[in-house]
Amino acid sequence: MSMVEVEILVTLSAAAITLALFSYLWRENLAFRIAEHAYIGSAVGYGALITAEGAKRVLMPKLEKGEYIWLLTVLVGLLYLGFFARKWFFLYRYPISIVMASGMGVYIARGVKTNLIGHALNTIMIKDWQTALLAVGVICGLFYFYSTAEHKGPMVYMSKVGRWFLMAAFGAQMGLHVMARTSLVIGRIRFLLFEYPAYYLIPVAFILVAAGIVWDYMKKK
Amino acid sequence: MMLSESLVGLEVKSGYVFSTSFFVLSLIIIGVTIYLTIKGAIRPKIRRLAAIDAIDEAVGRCAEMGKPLHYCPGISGMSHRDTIPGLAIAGYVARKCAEMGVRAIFTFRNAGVQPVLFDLVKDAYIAAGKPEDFNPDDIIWLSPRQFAFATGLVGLLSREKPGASLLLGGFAAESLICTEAGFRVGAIQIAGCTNAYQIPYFVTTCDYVLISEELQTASVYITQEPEKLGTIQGIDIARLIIIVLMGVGGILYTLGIKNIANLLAM
Amino acid sequence: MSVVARRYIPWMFVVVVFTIVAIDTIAVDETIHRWASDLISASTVIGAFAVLLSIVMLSRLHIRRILRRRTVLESSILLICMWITLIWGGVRFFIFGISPTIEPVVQNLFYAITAPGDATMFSILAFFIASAAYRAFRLRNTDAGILIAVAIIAMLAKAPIGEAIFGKGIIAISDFCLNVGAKAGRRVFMMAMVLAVIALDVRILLGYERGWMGRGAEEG
Amino acid sequence: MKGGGWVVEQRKDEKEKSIWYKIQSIDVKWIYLIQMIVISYPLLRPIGLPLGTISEETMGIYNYLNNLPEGSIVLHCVNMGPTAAAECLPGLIAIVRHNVELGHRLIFYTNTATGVPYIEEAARAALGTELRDHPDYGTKYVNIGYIPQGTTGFSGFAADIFFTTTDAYGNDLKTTFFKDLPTKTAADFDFGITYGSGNFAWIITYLRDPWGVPCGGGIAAGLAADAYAYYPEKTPGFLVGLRGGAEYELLIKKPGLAAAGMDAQSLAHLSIIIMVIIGNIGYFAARARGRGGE
Repeated sequence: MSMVEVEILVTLSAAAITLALFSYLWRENLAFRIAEHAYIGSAVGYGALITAEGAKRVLMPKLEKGEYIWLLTVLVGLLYLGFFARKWFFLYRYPISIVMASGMGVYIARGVKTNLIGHALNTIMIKDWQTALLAVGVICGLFYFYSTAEHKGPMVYMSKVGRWFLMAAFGAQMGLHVMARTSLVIGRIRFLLFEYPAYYLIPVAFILVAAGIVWDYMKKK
Repeated sequence: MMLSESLVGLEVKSGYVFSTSFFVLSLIIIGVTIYLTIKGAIRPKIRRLAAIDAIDEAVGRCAEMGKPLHYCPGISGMSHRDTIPGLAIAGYVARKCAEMGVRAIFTFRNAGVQPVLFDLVKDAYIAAGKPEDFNPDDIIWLSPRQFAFATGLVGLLSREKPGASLLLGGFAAESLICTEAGFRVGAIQIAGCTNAYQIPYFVTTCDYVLISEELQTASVYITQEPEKLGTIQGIDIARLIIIVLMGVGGILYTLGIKNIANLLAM
Repeated sequence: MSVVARRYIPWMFVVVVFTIVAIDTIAVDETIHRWASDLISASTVIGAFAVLLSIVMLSRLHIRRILRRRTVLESSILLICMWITLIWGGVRFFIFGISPTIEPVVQNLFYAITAPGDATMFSILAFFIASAAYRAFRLRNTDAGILIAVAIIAMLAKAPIGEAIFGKGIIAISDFCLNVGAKAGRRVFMMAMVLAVIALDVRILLGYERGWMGRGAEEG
Repeated sequence: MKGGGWVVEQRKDEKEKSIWYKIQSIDVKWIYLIQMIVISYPLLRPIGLPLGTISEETMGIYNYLNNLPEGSIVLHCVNMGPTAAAECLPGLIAIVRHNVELGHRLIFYTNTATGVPYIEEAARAALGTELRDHPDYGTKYVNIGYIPQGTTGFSGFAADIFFTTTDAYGNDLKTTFFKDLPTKTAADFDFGITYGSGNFAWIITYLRDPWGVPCGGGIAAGLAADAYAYYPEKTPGFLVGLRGGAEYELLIKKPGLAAAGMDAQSLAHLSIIIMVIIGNIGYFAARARGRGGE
């Protein structure tokens, strides 16, 4: 197959997958199921290869330098498979403990510095009434999460004000995300409408959906 | 600086001095509260969260309707802060399901979660006295890729039509896909994560939500073990310290006294 | 022996690795830095092996489904797509040393199936946001009112049409909402999250949180 | 709310069959359909709504690039995958067009394997030919291609421009492009721009702070909050999502993909707002009626 033919096939397949996944908006159907399983399968394959490549990229330079102690990581990694043995199932805890602890350790100091103390510092630097209001919001919001006492007396009001600020954050997040997500739909629709030969599949999809709706209607009757 | 430097004999990076001291201080506070709680000197009382009661309700609803229950401990790996509370609640939910004879379907994205989840669920069935009901095929790895996982979840939910869908753990952009799929099959939905970008979607589409820290609180609440309750009490005291620091610091800052700001910036 | 191997050694690993990596971020020390970066590299390699486990489990699940004559078509499609990518890409990578990111067959499969799948599922969120907004944005109480007001203002300020209808005022209002209300809320989430993480780490380090050890609970 | 926790009331049994209840519990499929039509229509037939005021951040990056002399080196970090491309690709194309107009020299680089095709696409759109076939390739434009391992890989490249030894097409890097660079490190660059849905902070941490290169971005709207933390102290400006791209296209007077998309954006936002209003009218009407009946 020539390059052009391969490219056309890739585009056609991409358009088919796109339309089939969009068809979930109508309802769960056979085309969606097929696309879903093909997508999951190839994503698992690709993801596993990328993971393997990442691991090899870390491992190989060390082995080339003659640091054979790094083969130990392979052994520890293989302990995951101990899970299949009834007697040695607990071996999976060794690799998990290392992975988990290094992730936790990397996060904790940076998290406390930037996300806790850093934000506290930025909050108390009050310049005008807006930043003062912001500080009130942060303090009340933190009160909302105070969980070892029933909220009574002044705490009720503080946590209520805190809730308002949390609600404002939710609203803003949803409002801002509309734009980002709509851009993605625009990208997909543009692909379907203007990319050769993707647009040939649109009428096919319409016919299939129409047939499906008629089929549903007949069955109901 | 004195404290942390003299304690371990290491040079602390600039900018980390106060945060390290605060971390050490909160460790000490938590240590003390755990000790006092185990001794029985204090009894931390966690305020009730509606979502926790709703978990039992959801299992009951599934049992009544004869439908399965879906649980997802998030898409994150073992080192993520939300996964571990998510797994702790998974064990609780699995046990409840086993007791009430509800089929529980578990999904996850990160491969590293698999053995832990498998083990927890199996253990829950054994503890409930129904090891024969445990079905390993109901613990499903959907995909390592975020949106492939979401697609698989959508397909799974629309085919199995669970009576309840519990999403407690680390979630990212796919959160709304999961909850919308749950809504379309009419499942009661309880969700929770600490990702500030995704909580809005949970709040608008789910029936009960554990916001941010409440996820951790819930994972402790269901066990009612004193030492775990002690950590919650301790962290609430640390929270009060931060609140007081911010309140006093903010007032002083407006008056032109920047001592606390300088302290925090250390 | 068994309790030690099952519970205490993994727990000890957690404590040691956590301490080394955490100290590395706050302190300047050559040795600790080398250990910590080695540990992080090692955890990348170790973590990769979990995929093996899951591939076995996923294949087993779908082979069983085929054998039981349930979802034969879907399961075989999944297995074919997965194993073609894995075998072809794996042979080319491990034997010929060609990275999957430049291997033409793997790349074509990626652009034919996975990439459009990613983009489509991500974009479906736009429809879901619309329907979530329609269903949930009801003026029931003050909380909901604030949520709806801020969301609508943010939407109007972002799309050109808001300015066309309401003029520049809408941008100023939206800036106020985002800089005060939304920022405060986001900060609270960040700070509360870190506090929760501290408590969680303490529970794990002291061995109270046994969720990550699966069956740990009954072994005492 | 007593007892804490967060309950979202939305599952109410709707027994009544009045029109207002029906409006409230409309089948979500219709909402999807409305959104689909509202987004597709302007793509086929642009309406040409005005874009409004151009935001400060966009002006900032535009002015900065405009004032760079001819021959300045601009690094484009195209770190986007298929999910972010819909938002960020138009901005990339617009900025590259502007660079080409001003006679800047360009380096393309990506830290994700999925970014490679978008480099080609942007170059094709801005230069009119395939990047490698362009007569000025090697003298004015260079494509480093994909360097793995994220920021670690980038740090290697920043410390030594010949880190990868060859460009994306296998040509030796010691071409005319790099010959006259004084230090052969990232310090020789005049501007760096990162694209995509990754965080914005990385380019500040790995390019601006260590090498003193001013940096901008063309970032996904969902993550813009991260970038505002550095504005205006550490970055002259950046493009936020599709709107940023549309504004840039307007500034260089070459309306393209993003400008056409903004009509669709406007209508999509408007339709959501209208639907929320209709839903609330239904809610209040139903409630008023419910009270009347009691």
